[in-house]
Amino acid sequence: MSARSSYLPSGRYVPVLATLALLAVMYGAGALRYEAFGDGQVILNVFVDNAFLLVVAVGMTFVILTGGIDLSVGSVVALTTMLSASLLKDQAWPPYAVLPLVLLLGALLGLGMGCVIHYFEIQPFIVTLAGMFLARGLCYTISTASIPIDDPFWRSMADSKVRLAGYFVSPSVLVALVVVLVAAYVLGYTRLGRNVYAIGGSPGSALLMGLPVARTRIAVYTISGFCSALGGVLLSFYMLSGYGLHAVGMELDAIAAVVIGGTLLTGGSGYLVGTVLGVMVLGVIQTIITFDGTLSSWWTKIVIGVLLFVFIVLQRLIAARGTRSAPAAPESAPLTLTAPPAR
Amino acid sequence: GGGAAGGGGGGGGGGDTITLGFAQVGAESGWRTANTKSIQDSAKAAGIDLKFSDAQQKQENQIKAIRSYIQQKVDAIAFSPVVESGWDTVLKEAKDAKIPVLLTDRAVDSPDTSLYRTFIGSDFVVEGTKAGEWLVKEYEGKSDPVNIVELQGTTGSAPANDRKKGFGDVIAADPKFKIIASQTGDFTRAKGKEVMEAFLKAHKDIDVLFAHNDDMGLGAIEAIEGAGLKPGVDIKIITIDAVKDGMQALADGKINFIAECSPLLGPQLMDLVKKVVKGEQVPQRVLTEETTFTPEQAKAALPERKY
Amino acid sequence: MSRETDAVRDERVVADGESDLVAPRGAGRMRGLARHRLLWPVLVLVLLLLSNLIFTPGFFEIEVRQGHLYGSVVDIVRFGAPLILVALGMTLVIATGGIDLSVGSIVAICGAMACLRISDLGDQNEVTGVLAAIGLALALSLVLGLWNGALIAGVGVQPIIATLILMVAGRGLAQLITGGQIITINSSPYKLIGAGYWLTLPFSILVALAVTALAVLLTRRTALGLLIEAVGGNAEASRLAGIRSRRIMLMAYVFCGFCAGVAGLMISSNVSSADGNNAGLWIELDAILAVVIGGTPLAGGRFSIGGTVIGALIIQALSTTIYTIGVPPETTLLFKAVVVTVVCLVQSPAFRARVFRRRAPRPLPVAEKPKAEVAR
Amino acid sequence: MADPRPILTMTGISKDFPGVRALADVGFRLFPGEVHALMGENGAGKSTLIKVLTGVYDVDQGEIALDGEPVRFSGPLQARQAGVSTVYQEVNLCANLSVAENILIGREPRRFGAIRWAALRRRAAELLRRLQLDIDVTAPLGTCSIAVQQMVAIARAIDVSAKVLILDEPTSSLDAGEVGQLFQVIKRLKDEGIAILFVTHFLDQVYEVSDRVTVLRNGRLVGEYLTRDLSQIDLVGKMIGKELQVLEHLDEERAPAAPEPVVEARALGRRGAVAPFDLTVRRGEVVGLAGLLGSGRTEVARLLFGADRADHGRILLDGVPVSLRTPRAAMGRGLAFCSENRRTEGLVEELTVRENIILALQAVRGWARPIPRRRQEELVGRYIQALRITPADPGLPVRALSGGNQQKVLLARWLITEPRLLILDEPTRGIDVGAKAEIQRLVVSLSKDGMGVLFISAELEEVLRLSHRIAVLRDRRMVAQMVNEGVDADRVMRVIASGESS
Ligand SMILES: Nc1ncnc2c1ncn2[C@@H]1O[C@H](COP(=O)(O)OP(=O)(O)OP(=O)(O)O)[C@@H](O)[C@H]1O
Ligand SMILES: Nc1ncnc2c1ncn2[C@@H]1O[C@H](COP(=O)(O)OP(=O)(O)OP(=O)(O)O)[C@@H](O)[C@H]1O
Ligand SMILES: [Mg+2]
Ligand SMILES: [Mg+2]
Repeated sequence: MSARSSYLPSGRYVPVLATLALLAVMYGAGALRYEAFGDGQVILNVFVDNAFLLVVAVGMTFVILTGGIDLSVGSVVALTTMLSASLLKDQAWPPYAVLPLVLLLGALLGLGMGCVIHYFEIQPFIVTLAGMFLARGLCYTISTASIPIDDPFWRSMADSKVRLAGYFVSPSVLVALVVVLVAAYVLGYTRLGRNVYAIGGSPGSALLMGLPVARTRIAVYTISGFCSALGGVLLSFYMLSGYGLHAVGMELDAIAAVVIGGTLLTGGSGYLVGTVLGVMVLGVIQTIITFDGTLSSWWTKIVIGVLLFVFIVLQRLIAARGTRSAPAAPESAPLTLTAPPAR
Repeated sequence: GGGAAGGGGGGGGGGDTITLGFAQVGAESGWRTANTKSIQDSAKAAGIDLKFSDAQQKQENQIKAIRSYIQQKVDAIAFSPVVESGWDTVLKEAKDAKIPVLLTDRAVDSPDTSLYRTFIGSDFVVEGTKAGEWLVKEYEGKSDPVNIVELQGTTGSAPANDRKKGFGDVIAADPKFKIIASQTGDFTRAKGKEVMEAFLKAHKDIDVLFAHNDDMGLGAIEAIEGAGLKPGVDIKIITIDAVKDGMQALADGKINFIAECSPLLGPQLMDLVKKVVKGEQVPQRVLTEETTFTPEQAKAALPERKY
Repeated sequence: MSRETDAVRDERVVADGESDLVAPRGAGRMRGLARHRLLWPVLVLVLLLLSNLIFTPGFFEIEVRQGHLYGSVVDIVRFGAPLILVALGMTLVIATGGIDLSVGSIVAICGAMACLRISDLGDQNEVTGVLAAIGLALALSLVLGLWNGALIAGVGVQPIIATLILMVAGRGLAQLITGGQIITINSSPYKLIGAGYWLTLPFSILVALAVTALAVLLTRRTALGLLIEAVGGNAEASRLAGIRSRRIMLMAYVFCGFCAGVAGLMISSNVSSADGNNAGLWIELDAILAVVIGGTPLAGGRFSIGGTVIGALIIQALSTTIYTIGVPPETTLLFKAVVVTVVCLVQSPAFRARVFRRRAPRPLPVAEKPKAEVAR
Repeated sequence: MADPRPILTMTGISKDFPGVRALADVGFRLFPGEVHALMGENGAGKSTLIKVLTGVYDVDQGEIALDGEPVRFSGPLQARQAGVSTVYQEVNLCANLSVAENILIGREPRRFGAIRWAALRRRAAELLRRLQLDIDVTAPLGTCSIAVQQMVAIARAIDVSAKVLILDEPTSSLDAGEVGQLFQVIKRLKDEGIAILFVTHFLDQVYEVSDRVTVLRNGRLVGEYLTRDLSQIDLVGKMIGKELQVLEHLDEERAPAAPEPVVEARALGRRGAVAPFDLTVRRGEVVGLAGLLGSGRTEVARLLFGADRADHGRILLDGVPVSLRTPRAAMGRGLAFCSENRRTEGLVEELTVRENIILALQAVRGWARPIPRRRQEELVGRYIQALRITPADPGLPVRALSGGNQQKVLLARWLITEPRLLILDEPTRGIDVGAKAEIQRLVVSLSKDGMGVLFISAELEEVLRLSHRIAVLRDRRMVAQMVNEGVDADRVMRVIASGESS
């Protein structure tokens, strides 16, 4: 009786597998075309250069899985760098006091937005947009100029390299990986994670099923706020400065990474692996562009767009083929990706 | 197709072709595009293989690009820092890889000056100062209060911060100068016009407009004309940059004074690159030749203005 | 109260919880509902305008100068016109359950295209040449809209990512057209669109009015509005009811592209120049905000054109307020954050229910209360 | 046998929706170890009472006491924690999660906070087996038919160690077999002392399981009765508020069908959905589809309508081969399909009753030719009256209607398109006795006027009563077609069971 659906479990991984395959193809093409691109360090550099984006995108994944959106992440990142820099430099606070404080603040901002979204039933888009203005505005009240960080701890985080077999990554990459693993565990193996998927599938049903909708919804925005703050800390390791104009537009990068990874913006469907792949796709595209080095500013943008286009369309076509709804009808889009992690 | 990195066959010139990695800030303004073009053209002229990347106004993208240049083992790296701070890590990596770094446009604030070989560019504070000095001179001997409105660049950006500071410091000396309104116009004509229209409605007695770049000034001119006033006469206008359209307006008398900020530092940069790669000694700081323009000077300079 | 709506509305986030109240769409009550739905946005707009009086006593003065209507309030509508246009297109797209991030790029491309053509003209004041340039630019905007629509309705890419492609590449295209420079033109017929006057009225206001009327006609005089709402509300049910949902979505994106194109002409005409990098930068965020403030839920399924227009005016009034009362640039964003939050809270029925429940159980009498809040 | 002390009492409950008084001073008692049926017409207020009880809606007035303690739940979560387990009327599950998760989410087996997926699957399969359902529990719920989903919802509810179990129309899509399974479970739970509140429109089911009946009418309490003291006729009389001439008077003769076929399917099929089949519907003919849950009836209907694309065979309309690749194409040729899942495939909940009713007709006309307002009102008004949709306000958003009335709205949508072939997939789901008879009468009269009807229902009696011919499906294969003369339920069941035509 269950023979019918026996091929479904594999179908649900098709989008992620397609993304992975396409990513490999893209990397291979780059390696053929550009010398030194095939060097493994290039891939590691993608992580080194995008560790903060990865962390932010992980938080965004939670939010998007519930069907929400968080536009405030970029600003919260900037605020974190600014606040850390100003506390370290101007107030001469020790790092062990600054770190928890900024992380807490990010989480609190997320918590606040989550509460407003849930209790006052205001669309996440507006609430987080206001949060975006607020955080960015707070940056400027601290200073409009950039503040350098020369705290020894920050410096050591920025300069030290974790070496493995001739290659290296920054400590931030390790932090990001831990975040990814923890988040994957939370999404796949805890009640909170499963509630996130349930709410994304149907908030009304989740409520009637007796799931803690309020708690979960507020939790995801808190998580996203925390991840943004952590991303901000990693960015401040990366840049060794705080600046109000850091991470402008990062929310779009994060959303793009999540969505490219196969998560549906309407919520309820997607994997964290996808998000990691999405970040890598963006990173590899960027690396290809810099390796090329012949593109003018506008051709850079056009080529990014074209690569993104080719990637997305191929991904979509492969996914449509691999799952059961044959034609790529927009209304069938949810179907092809409606899969929760197979358990 | 992407050229071979460093070394290799080389062109007809004899020795090895120099590969220069240049990480541009972006293409956010005509000024910046002219800057890019100058660098591309003079690299070609100097026979230098240029690897160019556009960071789209993001520091992290610039850092990524520099890191990829290190990966590609270029002979030298040049870049215009978006921000002063935050370059130490990646510059250290470059230093470890023994790749010389040149800064254009503005400096970085790292205490370790061994991280870069030289800096070529303008000083935004000086530009603001020049604008302020002209104003002080213009109103010398008069004691009536002078009401100034200011169109700032993008909030938080270095040119905006520095030009504001340079200008502000000069006019602060005389209490008759009063900035009655100051708002960001994001360096664009559209915003400049919109903000100026609002200023004109809110303040009836504007004497001087100081715009952080020509484009905002040009937008503001339209607003002033729309309100039935004569730009340059009813309201004196000072801007910075001296792009072609701005010079035209200056020549037409719609702008009264422009402090130049030259984007054409390509040739100077290429010279420096060659020297640095050869291991010659270069000065720590090279200032671009910049001047100021009054309407008469603008008329004279206009025919040769390329950007 | 809140829990109630929560369960009832299910998937869809209802922006105007007011529609819970009877929500009559019956013939006679239609107007009553519209007034009710728009009550809060209108109130916010009025308050915002009134608050300007404190700082600028002559704020509401309107005079005729050089045969032109001249005054701050006129300015708000005039400068808001491009935003109104973009937001109108965005409304229909959002109503189908989509989103269009590429409007800013379309704005830039169309402005650049028109200015490029005009700058190539021997005589920039020649009307046919200018019209041809405008025609070409608008045709381009339709093509770009079609591109978005095809990706979304045809290939089935998620709207946000499909339009992100054009958002990124489109900026590049615009700069490619302008060669990275600002194209300055000097064409009085072209200048009419964005900065000109006709019968003492700013021409841009008339254009915005015309396109708004077009949108209303298209959606409410034909069945398009109903079909769009059906597709946005439940795509699968609509398909089974025989609606060609792909075609409807395609039309929405094409219309959105067209609106952005007109806005692009207007913006470039206003300053007689095309700036490939900065024209329409971040306008998509403002447009979406306008749509949402106007009471159209982002999840799609219901839309209000009147609300969108008011939403766009609120945003523009906010900017003007910031300029006139002299909020320093460093605190501009904080100010915006506060206003946006207050606007949303005041509009939220759940908030009103929680805060004003005891004092005023019915929504209408509450009207007095938030006024005090916003004014300060 | 009932304990003297009620486990649950609701007194003086009132609930207003804007413009509608859904409940007015309603009282209700529930005793441990009893099955209590809550009865009433569509829109009487049954679901509202349940939602008020479990805290989905705030109650405007009145008291609720559980176990003698006054309670006021803040929502289903709290109600569940207090021992009130509920299956709401519409299937309220998450289509994107697996079947297993839907059953156990919120109380997954865990070790150190980590969900034990293997145990979860095992437990879910076990629970479904208690309902004699053997399906792949890892499949996403969205791929299951509505009936399976209903079973899953039931499995979810009966798993908890609850004091009170509430089932709001759990059987509306189930056929006799599943209902039997459910009732066995219900009886077992009842013996364990659990109080069960049960809502249904099937009178037989009321008499089969319930001990006590409470009747609501128009949001008011009519009375509470012991089931055995109340005759069917009396019960219906109390529900609709007047003495009733016998309801089931549908024995007016079926008119003979015309010979010319409207639609012929030749070897039509789709891989993975239903094996190739032949089927003909003639003018004025009602063809019933019989089969068990998941046997492929819905799939047959969807193929005919072009909702799914057939990959085998062809369709002939009036003897001419046509290509029906989309619903739109099918509608253009006079087909109509009223789908079984009104929530996800039928209604657009945010739109009003009027808009929902005219949607299909408008879609056929295209966007450029709107139906004039007056014509809309006339059409909508006619069907609101004919199907007795309450409240009779075409301006209400359709989500504000009770489940049964929503179903009527969906039906009205297709009736106004005046199709030549009307495909009805479970059209009487959740519809009250009176309206059901009305709809059946409508089907008969439509077919008399020459319309072909393909009728699918989980209620075999209904199929037998209405159809000229019956096609039987089994395991996604059409195994038999028989002319409905002297055929009875037993015979059909035998065919379904054996898979052979007798
Ligand atoms: N959210 C709501 N908003 C407005 N009115 C509502 C809402 N929910 C229910 N109603 C109204 O309350 C009344 C009772 O509805 P309810 O769903 O309780 O009926 P019911 O007895 O369950 O009917 P059915 O047998 O059709 O399910 C109906 O008139 C309905 O229109
Ligand atoms: N036992 C089952 N196992 C797996 N999937 C099933 C099962 N039953 C139904 N489904 C799924 O549900 C969908 C609808 O099933 P189908 O159309 O065959 O049901 P039906 O004959 O209309 O019966 P009913 O609607 O009463 O369940 C199908 O797509 C099928 O994949
Ligand atoms: Mg009900
Ligand atoms: Mg079925």
